[in-house]
Amino acid sequence: MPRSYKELREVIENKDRGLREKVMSLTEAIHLIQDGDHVAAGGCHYSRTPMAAIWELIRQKKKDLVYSRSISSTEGDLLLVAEATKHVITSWFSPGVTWGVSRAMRHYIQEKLAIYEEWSHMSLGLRYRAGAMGIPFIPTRVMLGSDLFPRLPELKEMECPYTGEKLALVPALNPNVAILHTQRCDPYGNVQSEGLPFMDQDIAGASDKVIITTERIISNDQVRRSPDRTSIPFFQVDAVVEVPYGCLPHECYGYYEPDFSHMDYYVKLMMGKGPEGVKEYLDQYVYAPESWTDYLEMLKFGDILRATTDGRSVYND
Amino acid sequence: MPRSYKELREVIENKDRGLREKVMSLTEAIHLIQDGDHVAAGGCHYSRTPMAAIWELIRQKKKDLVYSRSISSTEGDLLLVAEATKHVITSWFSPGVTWGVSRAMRHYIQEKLAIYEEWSHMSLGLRYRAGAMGIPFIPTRVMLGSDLFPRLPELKEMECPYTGEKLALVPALNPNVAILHTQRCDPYGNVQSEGLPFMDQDIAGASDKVIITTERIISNDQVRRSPDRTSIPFFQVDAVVEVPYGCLPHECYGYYEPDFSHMDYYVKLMMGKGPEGVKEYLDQYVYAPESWTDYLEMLKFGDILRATTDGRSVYND
Amino acid sequence: MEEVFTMTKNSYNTAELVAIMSARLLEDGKIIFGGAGMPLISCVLAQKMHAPRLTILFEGGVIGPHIEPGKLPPSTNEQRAARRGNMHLSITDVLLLQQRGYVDYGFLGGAQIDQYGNLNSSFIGDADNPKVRLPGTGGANDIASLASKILVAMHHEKRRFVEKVDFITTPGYLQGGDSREKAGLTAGGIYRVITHLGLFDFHPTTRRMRLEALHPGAQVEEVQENTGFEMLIPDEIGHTDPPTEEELRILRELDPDQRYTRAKDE
Amino acid sequence: MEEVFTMTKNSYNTAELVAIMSARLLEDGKIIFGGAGMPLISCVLAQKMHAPRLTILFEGGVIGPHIEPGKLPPSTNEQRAARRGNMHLSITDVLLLQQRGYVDYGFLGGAQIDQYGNLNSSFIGDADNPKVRLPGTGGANDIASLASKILVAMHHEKRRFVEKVDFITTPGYLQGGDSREKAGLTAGGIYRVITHLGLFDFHPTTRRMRLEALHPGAQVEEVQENTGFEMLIPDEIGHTDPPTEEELRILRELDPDQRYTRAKDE
Repeated sequence: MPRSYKELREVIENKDRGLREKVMSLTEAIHLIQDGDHVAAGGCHYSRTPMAAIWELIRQKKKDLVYSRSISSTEGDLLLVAEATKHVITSWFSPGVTWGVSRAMRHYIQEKLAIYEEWSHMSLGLRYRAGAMGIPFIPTRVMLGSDLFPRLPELKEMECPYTGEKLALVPALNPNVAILHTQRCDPYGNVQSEGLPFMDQDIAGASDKVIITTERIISNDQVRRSPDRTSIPFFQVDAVVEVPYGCLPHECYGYYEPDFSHMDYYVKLMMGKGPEGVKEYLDQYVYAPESWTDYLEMLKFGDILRATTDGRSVYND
Repeated sequence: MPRSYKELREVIENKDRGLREKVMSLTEAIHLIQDGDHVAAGGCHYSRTPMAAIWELIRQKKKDLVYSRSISSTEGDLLLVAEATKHVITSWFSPGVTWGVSRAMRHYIQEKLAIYEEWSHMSLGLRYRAGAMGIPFIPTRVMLGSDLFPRLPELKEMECPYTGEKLALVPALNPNVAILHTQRCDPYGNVQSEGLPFMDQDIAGASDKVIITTERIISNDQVRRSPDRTSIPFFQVDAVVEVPYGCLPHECYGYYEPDFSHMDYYVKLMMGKGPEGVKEYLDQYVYAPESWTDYLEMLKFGDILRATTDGRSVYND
Repeated sequence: MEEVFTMTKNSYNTAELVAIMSARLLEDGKIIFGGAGMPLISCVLAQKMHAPRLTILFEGGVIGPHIEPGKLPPSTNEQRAARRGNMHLSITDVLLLQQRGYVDYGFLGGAQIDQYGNLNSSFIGDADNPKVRLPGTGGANDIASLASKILVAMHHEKRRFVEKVDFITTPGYLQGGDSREKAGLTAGGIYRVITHLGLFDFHPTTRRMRLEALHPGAQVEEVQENTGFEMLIPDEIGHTDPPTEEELRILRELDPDQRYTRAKDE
Repeated sequence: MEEVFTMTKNSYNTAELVAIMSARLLEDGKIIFGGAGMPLISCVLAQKMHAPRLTILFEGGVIGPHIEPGKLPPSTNEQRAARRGNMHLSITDVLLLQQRGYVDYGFLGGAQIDQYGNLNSSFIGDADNPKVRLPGTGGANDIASLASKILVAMHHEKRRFVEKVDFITTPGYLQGGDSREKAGLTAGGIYRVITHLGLFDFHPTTRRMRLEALHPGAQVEEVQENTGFEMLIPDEIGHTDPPTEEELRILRELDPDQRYTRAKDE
């Protein structure tokens, strides 16, 4: 059920929301997440995934998280197999259409080791939006009549007091921590994302705390030259971490496409060996490297270069 | 009461929403407005006011319009005195704080020649937003306890089915025609506004028809180079009219500040003589000139130049 | 399956057939909300044939992207799918455009479909103890609840065309009759099912699936054999024209590696 | 009024006094939602004195603009008020930030205030047959319903400080006691009234207006004479320190033409 307005407001009111620098290390930023927290990740599917934040979160052995995301891809496998979460809220869960249904996800859900709470894409988006707007619910016209409805006790039906028609009410979703990756952010936390916005703005507005990883930290002066490009205001943000290539092997609009070769490698391992394959992957790529840069060193420079060239090409036209 | 979902959808479904050029004259565009329509104007107060559209609408002697806007300034006086509308929906109505309370507005409202339906700024914004979202209402936490509430039969109170708390429900507002001014729009109607967005996006989404006046018509190629700058998609738009200085004497962000000298002239006339002063103004500046350009010719070039220099200065930093 | 196989061997495969037959249904000047793969290919084919002003929306948040032949995006939530669009907007907002009535066609697939056009992409078997946990609805439930007309493209197999889907992820006509409207889904509804055997619509009152037209070489018996429920067969059955050379040429330029138009039966 | 007039004549006027006393209430690191004129001047003054990290929001849709001394914007919905902000966002969205709890202070004025802090900016006289139709709420109702703490700056006159406002445009504590919370306004509330005579707060349970502190030279009797209801006068009354030279210097640099700090009593 949605948290009480009083409680939600108190959290926000007690934050230091003054204009102050929030640049810190990835390790420090992820310390803001507590075991048991509801963590929402920005981006969608294999785009603008806050992969570095998830990688660090797994390394810090966070437990019992509720994990929500508009669509979950390979990062969801990692979180399940690392046992960081046993409760995923999303609308679609697998690496990607061309790679088939995740064997890791299937194992954890079918064996009842974890819960996959399925909402439609839009109703999940509306839940974050209601959370960001400070209201307990938003009415909508989806989910009605489906078998998803009875599985979601928080989803309600109402008769519209204006039109008499049937509406579905989706409750606000207010995560404890949002982890979002962006292209550009200033030291105070003013985010200026490029390309597809996904659900990031609403997630930031809905969450108690917001951690931003960013390809580049830009100056506040630059932000103030185009304030109409700012997508998240500084006072919603608690941590700013500069992590170039912070989505790899996923993509970041205008900066790099996915490292498809590494994605293929991961999926082959995961589909071939199931959770055991993911464990191997975690050992090799998450736990072993000493830093995110060390992890990037393990990828092939040629693959990153191709991903970068293709990613930047959206600005070539 | 909000219009039925069926009716609202039918209007949209029956529009030609294909990618097609919609560039036309101001006269042709304003012909899309019917007597009795609910017309919503974009911008706010004396900013990005679709003044040329309102000017033409008065010249075409439209009658019995419902006129809604987030905050109404001098253009509201003109519409009342020209008898284009007898029903204004807004949250604040006067030329501007430094100019005092509109004598024209006071005359028409106090003498019961017109209705000023007063909603709070945010609740009006949420009404357009609900309209744009295709839902009959949005819950909110404003207007409660005020004397505005009992004067608005469409405003309802409900007990939240999740939290039990009292909420106000604001009903969707779906205007028949939106008139919006922007800095840049392509021939298909893709709008790329700069600076303060006001309520324009929601108004466009909520309205049956959308008329865009624009400082410049840019190419669709230019739009496609920065699709993340588009604020209104082409298929919501029915007419595109190039009208440089289309807000004067009001302002257009980054292009010109208000022509304060003309505003002072108007306000002095209106506050001095009341509605009669506004009639004089209408005769001289609205009915007499043969075109919008002829109207602009009546302003002082030096004033426009100063307004332009100051307006552009936001990009000087 | 012999005949189909032979037929496809000669000139086109079943995936190509479905793509072309779908494209033909899309009218010019309309707005379509679709996924990657088959829907995308059908749209771009329609744009290059009879519907140059057809606009594609993706749930990733893009309106009217330019799709480059040979560079089809493998997902709708990524930058290849966003290239040279008219607008980027949030996922929630692009989906809300449907709720407002801006979207004419939704184009979907699914693991199972039933006689009332309901789709399942969540569970094979019992939802509480599933044999297979499928990826889920994504935007499919939203699209099928809100877009004016839903197209479904599927390979025609008995295990996919079932009497009752294991789980209604995505509403068609629910239990038939006016049950969809009674559930609160007052807009839209399923419009056509396109398979490699034919086109199917729904009876106007019972809302049961009905054969509308057979593709070249397909037989009524073949449809019945490959359907797990009683397909309505009207007295008059249409016959679609075979794919033209131009359609096939354009299609193969779009997807030269056959990533999305590989035959399901090969 | 003799004393006040003399006092203001000597060093500062009543508008300057109110601006300075308001500025002193604003804590560093907080978020304030205000209008043009007095609120804006107080904020910028506070920023330049003790609260450099105070952030201003305007209902026009801007977060944290840089206000240039001598170029104060005459409205909050225009580009001068938006200059070098951290973010531009829609009116609805900037107001919703308050509903979410992001705004510490709302700073308002009004034509009338009553003993429970309710404000009227809609009608003088009966709402159905008003003597004066005022411009209306604008964002005031929203701000007073949602911001954590409301500041009201007004000139202290009997016709403005009334027993019961002609119309509650903007809720204070409504009918006092817990009536505000019972009406559904569970957040925020009116925090301080700042006039040229003193600072006023509200009794914690009855919610009636109460003298907190007198400005230099002002007397309790003067407050009572200029108030149209029974002002609560506690045993212990504070006294504010007079405006400092630095405060006055900064204030006058901000508004050199005294567009917003012209004395109300001159």
